Amino acid sequence: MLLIRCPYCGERSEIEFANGGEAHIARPADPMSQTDEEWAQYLYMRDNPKGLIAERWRHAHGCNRFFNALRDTRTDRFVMTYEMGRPRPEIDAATLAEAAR
Amino acid sequence: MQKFSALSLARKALGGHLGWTPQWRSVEPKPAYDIVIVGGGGHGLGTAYYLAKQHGLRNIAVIERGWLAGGNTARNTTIIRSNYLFNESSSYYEHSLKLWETLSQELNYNVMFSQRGCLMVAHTVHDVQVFKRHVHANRLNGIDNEWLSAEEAKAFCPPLNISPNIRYPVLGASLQRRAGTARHDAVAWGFARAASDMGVDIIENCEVTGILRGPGGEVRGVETTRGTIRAGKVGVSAAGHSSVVLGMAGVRLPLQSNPLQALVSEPVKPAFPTIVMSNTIHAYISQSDKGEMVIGAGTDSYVSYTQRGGLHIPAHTLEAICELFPMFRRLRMLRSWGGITDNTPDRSPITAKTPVPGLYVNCGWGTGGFKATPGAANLFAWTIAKNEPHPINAPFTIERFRDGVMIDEAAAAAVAH
Amino acid sequence: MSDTMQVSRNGFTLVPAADRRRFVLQARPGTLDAAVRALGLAETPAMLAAATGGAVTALRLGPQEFLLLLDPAGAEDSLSALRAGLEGVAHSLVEVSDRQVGLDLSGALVEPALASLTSIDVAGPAFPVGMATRTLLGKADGVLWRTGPDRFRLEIWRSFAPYMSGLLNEAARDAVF
Amino acid sequence: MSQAFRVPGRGRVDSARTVTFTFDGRRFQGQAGDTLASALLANGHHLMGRSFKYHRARGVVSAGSDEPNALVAVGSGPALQTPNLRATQVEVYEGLTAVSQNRFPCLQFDLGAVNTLAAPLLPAGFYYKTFMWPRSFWDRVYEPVIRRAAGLGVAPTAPDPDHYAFQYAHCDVLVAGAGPAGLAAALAAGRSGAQVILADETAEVGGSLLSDRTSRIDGRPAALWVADILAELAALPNVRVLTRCTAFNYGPHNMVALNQRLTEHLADPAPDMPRERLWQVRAKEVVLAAGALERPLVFEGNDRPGVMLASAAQTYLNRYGVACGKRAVIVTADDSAYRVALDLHAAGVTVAAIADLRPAPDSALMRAAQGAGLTVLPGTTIQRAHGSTRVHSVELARLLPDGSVGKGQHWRADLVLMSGGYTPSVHLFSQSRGKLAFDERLGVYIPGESAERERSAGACRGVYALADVLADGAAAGVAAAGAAGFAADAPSWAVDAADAPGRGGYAGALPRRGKGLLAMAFVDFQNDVTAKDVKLAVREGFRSIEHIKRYTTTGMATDQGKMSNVNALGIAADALGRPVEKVGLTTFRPPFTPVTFGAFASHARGDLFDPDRRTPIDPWARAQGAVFEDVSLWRRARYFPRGSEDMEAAVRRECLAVRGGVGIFDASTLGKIEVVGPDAATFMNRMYVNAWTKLGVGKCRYGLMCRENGFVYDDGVVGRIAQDRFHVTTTTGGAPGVLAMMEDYLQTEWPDLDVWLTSTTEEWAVIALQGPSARAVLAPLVDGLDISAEALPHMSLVEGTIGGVPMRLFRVSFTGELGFEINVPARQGRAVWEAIWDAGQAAGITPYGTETMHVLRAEKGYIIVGQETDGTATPDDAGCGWAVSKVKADFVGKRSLVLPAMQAPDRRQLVGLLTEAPWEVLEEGAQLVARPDEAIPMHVLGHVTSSYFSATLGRSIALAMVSGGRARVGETLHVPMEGRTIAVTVTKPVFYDVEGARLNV
Ligand SMILES: Cc1cc2nc3c(=O)[nH]c(=O)nc-3n(C[C@H](O)[C@H](O)[C@H](O)COP(=O)(O)OP(=O)(O)OC[C@H]3O[C@@H](n4cnc5c(N)ncnc54)[C@H](O)[C@@H]3O)c2cc1C
Ligand SMILES: NC(=O)c1ccc[n+]([C@@H]2O[C@H](COP(=O)([O-])OP(=O)(O)OC[C@H]3O[C@@H](n4cnc5c(N)ncnc54)[C@H](O)[C@@H]3O)[C@@H](O)[C@H]2O)c1
Ligand SMILES: Cc1cc2nc3c(=O)[nH]c(=O)nc-3n(C[C@H](O)[C@H](O)[C@H](O)COP(=O)(O)O)c2cc1C
Ligand SMILES: [Zn+2]
Repeated sequence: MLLIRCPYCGERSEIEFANGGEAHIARPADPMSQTDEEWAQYLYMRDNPKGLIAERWRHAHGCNRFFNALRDTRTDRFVMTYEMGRPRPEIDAATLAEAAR
Repeated sequence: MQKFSALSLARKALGGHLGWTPQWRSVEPKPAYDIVIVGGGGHGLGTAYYLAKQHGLRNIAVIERGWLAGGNTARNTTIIRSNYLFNESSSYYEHSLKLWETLSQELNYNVMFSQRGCLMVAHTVHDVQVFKRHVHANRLNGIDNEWLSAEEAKAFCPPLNISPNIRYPVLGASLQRRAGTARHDAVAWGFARAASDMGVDIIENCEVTGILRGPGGEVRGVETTRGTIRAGKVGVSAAGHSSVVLGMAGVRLPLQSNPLQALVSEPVKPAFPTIVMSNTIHAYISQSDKGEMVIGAGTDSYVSYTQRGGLHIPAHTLEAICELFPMFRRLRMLRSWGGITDNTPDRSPITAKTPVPGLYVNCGWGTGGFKATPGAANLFAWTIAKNEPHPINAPFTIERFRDGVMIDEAAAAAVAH
Repeated sequence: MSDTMQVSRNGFTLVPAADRRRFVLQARPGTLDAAVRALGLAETPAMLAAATGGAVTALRLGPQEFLLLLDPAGAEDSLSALRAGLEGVAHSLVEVSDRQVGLDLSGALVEPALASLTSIDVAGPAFPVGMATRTLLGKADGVLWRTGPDRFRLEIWRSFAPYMSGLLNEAARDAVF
Repeated sequence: MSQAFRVPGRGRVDSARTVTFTFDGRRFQGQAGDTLASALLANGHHLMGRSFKYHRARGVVSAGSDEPNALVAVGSGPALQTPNLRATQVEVYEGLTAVSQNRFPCLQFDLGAVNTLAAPLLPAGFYYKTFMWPRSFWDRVYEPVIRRAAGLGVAPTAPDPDHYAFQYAHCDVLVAGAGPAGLAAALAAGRSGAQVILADETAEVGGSLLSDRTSRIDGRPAALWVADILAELAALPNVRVLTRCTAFNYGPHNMVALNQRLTEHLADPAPDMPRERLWQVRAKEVVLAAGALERPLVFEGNDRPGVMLASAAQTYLNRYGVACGKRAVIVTADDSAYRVALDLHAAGVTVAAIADLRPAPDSALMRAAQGAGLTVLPGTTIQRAHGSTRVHSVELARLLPDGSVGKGQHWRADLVLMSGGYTPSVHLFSQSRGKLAFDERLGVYIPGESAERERSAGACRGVYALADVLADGAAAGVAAAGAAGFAADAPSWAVDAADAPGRGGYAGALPRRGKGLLAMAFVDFQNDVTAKDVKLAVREGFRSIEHIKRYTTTGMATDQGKMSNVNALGIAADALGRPVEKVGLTTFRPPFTPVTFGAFASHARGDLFDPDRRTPIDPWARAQGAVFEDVSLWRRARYFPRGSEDMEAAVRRECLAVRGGVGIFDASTLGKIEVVGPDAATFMNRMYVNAWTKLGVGKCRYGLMCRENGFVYDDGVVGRIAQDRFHVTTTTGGAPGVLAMMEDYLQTEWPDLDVWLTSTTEEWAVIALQGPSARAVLAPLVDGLDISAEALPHMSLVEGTIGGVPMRLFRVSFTGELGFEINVPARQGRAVWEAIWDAGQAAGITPYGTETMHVLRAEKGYIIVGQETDGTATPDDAGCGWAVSKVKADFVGKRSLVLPAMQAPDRRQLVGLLTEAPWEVLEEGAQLVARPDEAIPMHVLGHVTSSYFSATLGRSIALAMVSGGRARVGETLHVPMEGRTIAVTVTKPVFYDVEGARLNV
């Protein structure tokens, strides 16, 4: 069971959270102007990375807030979590290597 | 190919079984092939087999990053059934089920396909409505599926707890008698042996790291950890890694790779005659020929390529098992493991051409593609050989997500496995 | 039903808590500060902390969320003050007095009993008196607020109360061994 | 015979407390503190089990959890007899009953043993090669035979009456294993003040020290030192010591699961006592101190009862006071066996010979053995062991310099001890994703780089000498405490120990003379995998160790390869012509040893399996004899039978009562969300397909919600309480999902909106009062509120009081009749319900359940999300196109709704169906076709979503989703059933009061 650091409540076990899929996929400002192809990209197509993922979690059984996390999907090690709305942080190579370990 | 039979077994016994030879040739890659299949699971190996057997192609390689069939083929709960709701799915799965029925003979390899039936138990009025809809739809499609009362279900599977006093009493069940299980590894080995025998090259411990493209964007081959391999066509059958491999060609897929866990109990004498699935309370169980209870757990919620998940997931499944089969509470978990399942938004697979000429993909089987192994392989081979889908897999494209023609078994309250 | 719920075991007691009116107050953090002033509380409770003053207790369950527990006696006064203080400012105040029930858990075994239900660390150093948080207990949500060294207040939606007291009853039974 | 092999003065068992138990019906005596294995051995009884495939007679080989052979069923009766327990772990108590397994008719004489004769025909994987003809024989003949032969014990057949506890724990340092390394680590960390949990799978802490008669620590015998340390640990309030507690799962982020067995060793456990407890421990730091396992040797007949691990014999002697035989031959590749020889010798057991595989072994211990007059045969191997249910002799032979094996010599022995060296227990380390490293010096895998905040200490990382082990453990404890933020000093002890185990070792099959085509040398004892099987697998191209495992089943037995993996690896490496470190190990997976299902389920059983949610009115409904149905976690009253009514009769009566008078219905389970804030209407506009801006305060509207893919997700009536406040209702099952979806959009897409959501589902009890007499019943109760048609028209709401209780009164109808939904605070729900009930008596008020509600709404053609829709229906498909705002620029799902496929004319659309025969009620889920005579597979046009007998209309009605359905109104379609076909006419989906006249009264 993962240990996840909620930016508001601190570290809690995974069962208190709901995973919200990949992060930083903003809903288009004007969906109706999207082509079918663009809309499908937004709705369904995912990077599904083997490596560092930016993903959303909701502290569903805690403070109920969504937040983002960077995690390495090869190791399930978290690099960091951060509040919704913040841009995806740049991560230095050493930290990435540590997460991949 | 050395023929397998009781007689050959007896004959070889006289020589202390020294006379057997490798079941498949695990070889060094050649510089080029007509077709390269990426992924040596049941689907990939089967694809190579049908390409050779039905389409007369021989210059084929199957490239596997690890040991053959060590992916989800090695780790599934082996439930095979075809009683899906929508025509598109049920014809696909039924195509596969028919192939299962003669697979041992066709491959001269006993894959131990055991048609012991699959009971899907209903716990709510809604379940009953949904399962009956399946039963009727299947009947008109020529797929066996019948409705049993709770008592009939118990008669079919005596350990089932049909007490009305449990939290979610069993209200009845649908039963597909032709459903069953098979020896998962054997399927892959049998395909490997038969394909290899027809000249297919099986290359293990070789990871595809790139996809070579020509000037027109068309596929020219693959880069691997064992060098460049040229090929006119590349078929990807990499299950949990489909996004990774297709990503090498710049193709994004509607996939999420999640851990899916399973477990076995210690072996016991035959105590469980069939397969039972409960979607409402999440229990999937059958007993293997060796005697373990083979139990499917749920999906962990996040993307992961670790082949493991949290202990609370199998624990949750065991709660359900203990409720439905309270006499198994004292059985013990012997081993648990995880696989990486590639899940689409509509929980149906993709067996199709990709936007890249010469590149084909068979993926999105998620938590339920073992049953499709021969069928998917057969249709994927067709699609690659003819550069167009067979009518059965024609709906299973990537474009269906763009076009809004999903085949949403999950939403229709059908389930995985 | 829930109102008469009781567990009494060696080292563990569960009784319905004293009646409170309950409100969920949600607003941007600055507004929450204003609410605190209006309610006459000393300072805005930090995340996962409780602040009590007069008839009011505010549990800070989220960055934008308070659970207010009001003594029925002084409740109307506090509410008017609050409404006045937040007049014209965007916020949400919703009464949930009946949505949930309060249970008082106490006894020497209250920690191990709770540890059978929740994955968070309920031991004294990690969960000091005055801390409050929503968490998952078994399969139901609850708000856990430590009110004393051997005492917690548990707030849960009313239909989950029999389940919760059933679980705690078993947990307390097992905690002895 | 009573404990003839007990050695007086030896062991830690309580010689004063004799216990009687039965094995296979025979009575035996043992001492308190014995395991079943040690007690049987004390009685000279080695035969304890039969193997899986060949049903070979098997004795106990080990003294711990790695035992593959001595599996027994303990307890009696269909509920309690527990299969596959290891006799080496079962502690005896007065009255214990145990039986052997996998034999017929009895352990001594097992018919299944004929399989041994057929063994040449049954090599690894034989079943893949045969049993294919005739095809039908597989299901009917071959498979049943295979299944019956396989499987070990017998599963219980009656429900387990025991209960199981569960506990989360948090600590600074978790120490797994309480041998010298673990004790030292726990003490070091414990003294620092860190919260420490120390767990050991056996009954007592001490590990190998409990079997050690000779070592001295600080001048004290090892076992006394253990007692000292334990006493100190027990006195530390921050240290918890758990025995009979196995660390079995090392999960991500230092979550380690423990399984503690609480009652299994007790004759008479307290009735309240849980049988086991499952712990989920989140540790800041972990110390693994799980020790090392001795390896058996692979030679012909190595599975004969009486052949066992040298360390096991030592444990039986020193820990349990049992001599495992009278005359022993020892075969070893490691010095540790000499200590065993000396101990046995001192206890009066004849040690006939010690065959050492090494050409020139030399150690102080060996010389001590020689000094004691024991025969040491260097460069000697064992050819085979003879005997059937007990070994009686062995053949030892010289290993010649050229690698061949010389002539054999027979030695009489009733005990053959083998020591192939030690394998560090890296299971937990490996589960944690730590990387193993091959240690050239020891020839084994040891922990390499850690993946978690963890460190190994002692024998589990190849540190064997006791002084080093203690220092290693102490250092690990200091390091772990330090990493968790506690400063610690390493305790140190002076050690006087002559043992130097672990320097030798052997992996693989022993060399033998001749081909031995029929010889069976076992690698995996339980699964009957022989050295030849492993070689056959390699010959057949199974070159990966994972393939070898799966083809031969080696390592897949209940010991999970603890006994077999390294030898299998050695044989495979040999056959592959590769060094072992290039072959690798199979994956270590949880659990470390098997764990009871019930322990995972713990409290989640019976009523506590899932929360059983009941409304405030539920006690009233129960008292009335209502029949309930499960809807998500809720139980809802489905109907209220009177007398002997069945559902059909009750529902007819209830329906007529509502249409003709007034009915009362508990709608409390409806999800409710209060949407509040200045941007509430904006938010609602974006979430729902409907438009909300113009909805006046005090008005209601039916709201429909899609997912972004355009398919219907949920629906419900929404009331506007104030300009900035909406009272939203959802379906019963949809409530949590809708709230989560709303939060998702609000927090992640539109955080700028000033609006907040609060679940009020349980704040309000909801009483639906429906029927032409509803107003008459309600009006006198609402404290002067004007609820006339003019003041409170259909689809409006008002706040007021009912009998002094605050109320939100909605004038809405899901039945098609004049209707009200009375929302009152939950605590008052029952009282208000009863007040209405009383007031309605004169009007013949009738309680109705969900089934009647379904029929009434179907008569009106109202959909139920999840029944008419199934996640593939658009609002338009469901006949709700009218609800979709045409003017809004955007709402969730809008973009998807304009995809061509979403507009296709052949989409399935909601229609009504009428059968020819009015009494014929279609089956829900039945399919619709145009051409009934078509051959299978038929072209299906749709399916029946809802179907009832309508008492109001005096006939059956149905709703269906039909391809291009709205254009088919008037057409005849067909419902093919088993054996017959029912013709139906397609109609519009509204069957009753099409104009809605009854609503607007
Ligand atoms: C726990 C569990 C239970 C399941 N239960 C069932 C069930 O009961 N019934 C059912 O029908 N289905 C079930 N499934 C699903 C089923 O296992 C899969 O759908 C099916 O086995 C997929 O087969 P495959 O051949 O496509 O994939 P795999 O067997 O995973 O083969 C894909 C192969 O591609 C290889 N590969 C990946 N990337 C590369 C690369 N870059 N280069 C080279 N090779 C690569 C992988 O190593 C792998 O061997 C279950 C799955 C799991 C995990
Ligand atoms: N008999 C021999 O000749 C021999 C061989 C090797 C090592 N040794 C000796 O063993 C000692 C090594 O000490 P150590 O502490 O490393 O090992 P140990 O074997 O003394 O102790 C390991 C302990 O861990 C427990 N354990 C193992 N797996 C567990 C699990 N998953 N959960 C809970 N408990 C578990 C065992 O029950 C045991 O008590 C040294 O004194 C060394 O000399 C002796
Ligand atoms: C149907 C099925 C039955 C299995 N039975 C056993 C078994 O009896 N014993 C065992 O140790 N493992 C069994 N396994 C699990 C495998 O040992 C292994 O865990 C699984 O193939 C995943 O591989 P991995 O654990 O090496 O990653 C079984 C797996 C499957 C899919
Ligand atoms: Zn939080």
